[in-house]
Formats: sequence, structure tokens, C-alpha cells
Amino acid sequence: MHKTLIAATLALLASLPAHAQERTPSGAASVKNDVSKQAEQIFRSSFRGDNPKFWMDRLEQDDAMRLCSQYRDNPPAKLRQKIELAQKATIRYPVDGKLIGDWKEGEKLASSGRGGHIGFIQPDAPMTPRGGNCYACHQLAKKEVAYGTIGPTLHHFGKLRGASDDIIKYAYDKIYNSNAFTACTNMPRFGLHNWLTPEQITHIVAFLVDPESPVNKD
Amino acid sequence: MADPMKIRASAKDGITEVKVLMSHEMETGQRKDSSGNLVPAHFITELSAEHNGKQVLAAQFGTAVSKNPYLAFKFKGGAKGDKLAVSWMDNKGEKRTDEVAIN
Amino acid sequence: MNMQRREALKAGGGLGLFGLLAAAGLITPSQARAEWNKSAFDAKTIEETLKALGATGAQSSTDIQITAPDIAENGAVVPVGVVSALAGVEVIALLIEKNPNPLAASFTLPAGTEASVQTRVKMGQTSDVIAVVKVGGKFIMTKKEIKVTLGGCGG
Amino acid sequence: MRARLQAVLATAALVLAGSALAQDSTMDEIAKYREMLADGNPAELFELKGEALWKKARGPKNASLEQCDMGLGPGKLDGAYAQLPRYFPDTRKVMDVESRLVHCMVSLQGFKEEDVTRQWFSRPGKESDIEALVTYIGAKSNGMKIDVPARHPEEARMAKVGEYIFYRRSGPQDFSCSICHGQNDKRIRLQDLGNLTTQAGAGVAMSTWPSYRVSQGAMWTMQRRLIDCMRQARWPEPKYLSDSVIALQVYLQKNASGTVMQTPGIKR
Repeated sequence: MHKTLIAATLALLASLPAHAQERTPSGAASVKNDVSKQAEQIFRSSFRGDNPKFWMDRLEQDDAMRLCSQYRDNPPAKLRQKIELAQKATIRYPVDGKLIGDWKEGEKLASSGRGGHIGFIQPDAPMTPRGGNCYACHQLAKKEVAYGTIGPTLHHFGKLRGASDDIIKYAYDKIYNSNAFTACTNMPRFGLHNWLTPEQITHIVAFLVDPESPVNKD
Repeated sequence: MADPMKIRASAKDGITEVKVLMSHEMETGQRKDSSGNLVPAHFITELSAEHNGKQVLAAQFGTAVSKNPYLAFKFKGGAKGDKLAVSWMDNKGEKRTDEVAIN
Repeated sequence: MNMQRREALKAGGGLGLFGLLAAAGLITPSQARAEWNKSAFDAKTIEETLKALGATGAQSSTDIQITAPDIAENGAVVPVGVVSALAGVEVIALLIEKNPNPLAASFTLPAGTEASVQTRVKMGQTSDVIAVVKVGGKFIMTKKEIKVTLGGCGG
Repeated sequence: MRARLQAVLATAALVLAGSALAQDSTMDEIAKYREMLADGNPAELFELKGEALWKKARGPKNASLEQCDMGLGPGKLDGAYAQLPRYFPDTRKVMDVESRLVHCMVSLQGFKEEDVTRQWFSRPGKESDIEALVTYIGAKSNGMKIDVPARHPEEARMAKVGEYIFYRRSGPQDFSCSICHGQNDKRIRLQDLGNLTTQAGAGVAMSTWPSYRVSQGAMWTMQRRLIDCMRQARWPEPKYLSDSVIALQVYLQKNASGTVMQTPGIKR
């Protein structure tokens, strides 16, 4: 995971020598920078000193996060393109090259929002499997009425688009690194962060495109 | 001691409507604490409501009644200023009685 | 409190709340009622529960209504009411089919109390909720499915 | 060809209408659920308890909290919650309701801060005095307008800090507050998400806390709400009463200003 993250960061750094601060009038930019710097300090000092390092590492930002924060998720076109290219380069595939897994496993992953919570109040038990939590934001199978609307509906995803190699690869890539298609989108980069393994992503792809999956059947 | 209940009782057109909120954990006996031990069941088992000393409702609860239980019911009669009392007891023998005037 | 509780338990012996209240002079002994119905609350199936309530063979009836939303935003607190226009309803029991122990609550209504109670229950999953009513010495029942949804951020 | 297209369009329209209907009925039933819970909010139990705690002489100094200054003068609680957080000259800090309450428990009652904040939120079987007190203080602003103009330079600075944190993305899910709370008319699962950058969205959110959470069987204060958002984002938790959490509140209360408080609330 760290290798991909570092690779992504390096790719971004190499491709993004300039960002907007240099384009805004210098006075305004420095005031804004000053506030941001102060705010970042206040934010960082709000956490317990005895937090494990791997917890605090979750506050670190890679270049995509930093730029998305800076531009409030709406970066200028040029920057957007650069982010997307750099993110595309991070996508990795399962060793066997198969991008479609088991839709039943995919359904479980789509339904679970558990796993990965840290802290002292309500952490997950260690080894709690992490879910993809797709239903938090997307409509999928018709029978699940408790779906969110932050993302578009994916009901009949395969029925509407078919299951060509292109569609399958698109679905895989989008879940692996959503920012490869839309810089600063709301959707997490599940593969980049190793939140889901490549194999788990293939299960969710199957849930989306398999004609037998409830996403397409009902 | 158990915390007080919140009781609302209002009379209108010859009917008194009673709404009660009770402060209770209603522990099912199936929940595990942070160290993985089962938390023993602790829940209200019985409840009684009396209007001027005459019983107007008796209830028995199981562990499926929600935490901080809510109960609403209606009975014929009751006038503004009458006494309405609610008592409960739980499976550990703790009990609580609160009383309000009907308005 | 602990001292008091022990005393109360000792004094109460197995009298139940109404025995205790009667002993304390809070209610008259004639109002003291049956003890907590352990076998009904411990029952694991609808059939066993009905048997423990003495309601085996309760007929389905449209004279009872369950007032509840079709969908609950959270299973920890599901509002459920039971209403009937029938006169002389003596007992209302509320059962949740898929809970480990179906019986959630039972209400005994003295004469003059309306057949209209509302409470809130825990539901482990989507399930039928069943209202069993004793009227004129006979048992009747009705049911309604309530969907329990997952909510929030999911964790 | 044209007829076929029309047929396709008609079918599409029907399908859309059908799913919209299903969706409406789901949301109608959820609305019914919420309505049934609103009549009989267990928060009232905590309000009662908080009032008793506020008035009771407690702590090493055996004093009540009745002389606590929540910003409108000693003992003046009506409308105080709706005007917090604010800058307090005596501590030279911007404080929210909880940091000010803890300050009073320490200065007036003589408690140690670590002792009163140990149980800042409740766990099953372990009630929290702070939750009850905040419910009581909040209820004293019910029906009043949120009014946090953040004019004092320190308040203005905290609003800016809060805004910065609101848009700051990090963690294994790439989240910021803005991901869920930066757009209008969205839901997570079936729960409506306010656009907290607008008065309407921030207003709905801020006016209904503290709130009884039925999924938790507990009162949640705004500190708990915000710290839990960060937990859900899979970040570490900021410390209770830390400046980040207060800054976010200044930013959100400023956005919500003008909205009438409806507290205590009840939520999933």
C-alpha cells in the first residue's frame, strides 16, 4: 500500500510543479496561506499525543488530498487533468487478470460500512473486515430501500451498460481509484488506499455487471 | 436510586390520555461489554398505573422494550387535578413511583 | 439503594410489583395481579408464546389495528401501537416474530381503559409484529410487517 | 421508428415514476417513524436530570452551577446556548457550551477537569452528567434564534479555522466534512444530509442538538456529534473540548445563525 501511495505522490509532485497560489495575487495568497497554516497547526494540536503513529498517519495528505482541500474539490481544469493522469497511473490489477469475481461477495461488501474505525470511543475490533459501504451513497439492488444519494443510482448498472470488457474495466478502475476519472470526486479511492483488495473489487464489479446480481435482476 | 419518570396526563372529552417516559437501561442480557463479557439482563418487568388509587393499566415488559421505555394509553374518566401515579419494578427488584396531577 | 433493594426483595419474596405495592399500602390487594409471566417471555417461538399466554388457536381478526410505520429508521427503537374498537378488551400482547424471545410486552386493561396502547420495541431484523388481544374471554390476533433498515454512515 | 422511440420514452418515464413512487413511500414511512418518536422524546428525562444537577450544590466547594456565566451573565441561561461558542474575556478563549460548562464545574464547584470530563459521554449503564447538563442548557434556548455572528477577532479566526477543517481531506476514505455535507438534498442511507455551508442546511443541523440518538440510546452533544463524524471518517478522534471541535462549531453556528432552535432533538 505504502509503495503505491508513495508512487502516486511522487507522480503528482513530478507532474505538478505549479499550483494556483502562484496564480493568485501574492498578497491575498499569503494571507490565505497564513490562515491555512495556523488552521493546520490548530487541527494537528487537537489530537492526543499518545495516539499510535498509524492513527496519526491517517491525517497526512497526499498531493491529491491537499489540492482537493485547497480548491474545495473544484480544481482548475489543467490541474484536474494532471491529478486524473497521476491517479490513473496508480491502478493495479489482480495477478490473474480476472476483473469479475463473485457477485454474492460483492453484495456483502456493498452492504457493510464496518471496519477501520480507530480511536478510544467506538473502535472496531481488530481484524474486523472492512466493507465498501456502497449503499451509503448509491442505490444498487432494488430490494435495499436504505440507500444514499451522494452518488448516482447504480440500479441496473449492467442491464443498462452490458458487460463488455470496457465496462468491466471501467467499473474496476473507478472503484480502485475514482480520481482517475474525476479529480476530487466524493468517492473514496478504495484500491489506492488498500481499503479493498483487488480481489474484493472484482466481487463488487460482479455485483454491478452480473446479470444474475440483484442489481440487474429486479 | 432510579431517575424520575416523565409523565404527562391530560383529560379531554371524558378521556384521559397518559404518556410515560421511564429512565431505564432495558439491558437484554445478550449484549457484550468491551471486554467481551455478557452484560446481565436488567429490565423493567412490571408496571402499574393508578388513577386516584384505582388501577387503570397493568403491564409486563420483556427485554425487547426499548431503552428508556415509552408508554401511552387512554382511560375513561379522570378530571383535571386528579392524581395519576405510575410505578415500575425491574428484574433486580429496583422500583420507582412517580405521580402527577392530570391537566 | 442496595440495602433498600435487598430489604424490598426480602419483603417482597415473589409477590411481584403488585404484591409489593399492596404490602406498602399503595394499592389494595384486590388490584394485585399475576406475577411476571416468565414462561411467556422466555418462549422462543410464536406458538410457544401463544401457548404460554393461553392464546393457542387465536383467530386472525380485522378488529385490531397495529399502528406503526412500515419502515423503521433504526431497530433499537420501533414505535408500535395497538388499537381496537371492540368493547371489553382485557389483554393486549405484543409479539415480534423474529426476536429471540417474541413476546415484547403485555398489557392488562381494567374496565374503563381504552383498547389503545403504544410503546417502543427493539427489533433485531425485519419481522412481522403480532398483536394478540383477549376480548370476551377469547383470543384474536393481527400482524404487520415492519422493515428494519440500516442507517447512517454504516459503522 | 418514431413510435418505438416514444414507446421507449414512455416506458422509461413509467420506470422513473415507479421508482420515484417507491422512494416517496419509503420516505413517507420514515417520516411517520420520526413523527411517532418525536412525541415522547427520552431527552426530556435528561433535561430533568440536568436541571437537578445544575441546581444541586456539589463538588469540593459544595456549590451549584447557578452562578455559572454561559455568556449572558452569571445564572442567565435563557438563550445562552444559541449564542455559543463565543469569546470569553475571563479565560481569553473562544468556548463552546461544553468547554464553558466544564470551566464552571472547575471554577465554581472545585472539581478537577480530568474528573468531570472522564465521563463526558455516556456508555450503557454509565450516565454522563455533562450530557444531562448540556441537554438542560440547550433546552433553555429552545425557540430562540441561533446568533453567532463571530465578530470578535478571535471568534472570526476560529470560524476560519473551522472552515479550513471542514474542507480538509485525509484518511483512508479521502473524506472531509464537505464530502457528505457540502451539497443540497443528499442522503446517506436514508438519513438526510444538510448542506452545512448554507444557512438552511446548517440551520437544520445545528438547531436540533443536543439530540437523543435512538440508535445509541443516549443524548449526544455537539462535541460528541463532531468527534464521531471524524471517527466515521476513519480519522483519529480529536480530544474532547479541543480547539478543532470548537472551531468547527463556530463555523457551523455562524452559518446557521438566524435559525430557530428546536432542542432537545431526537434522531436515528
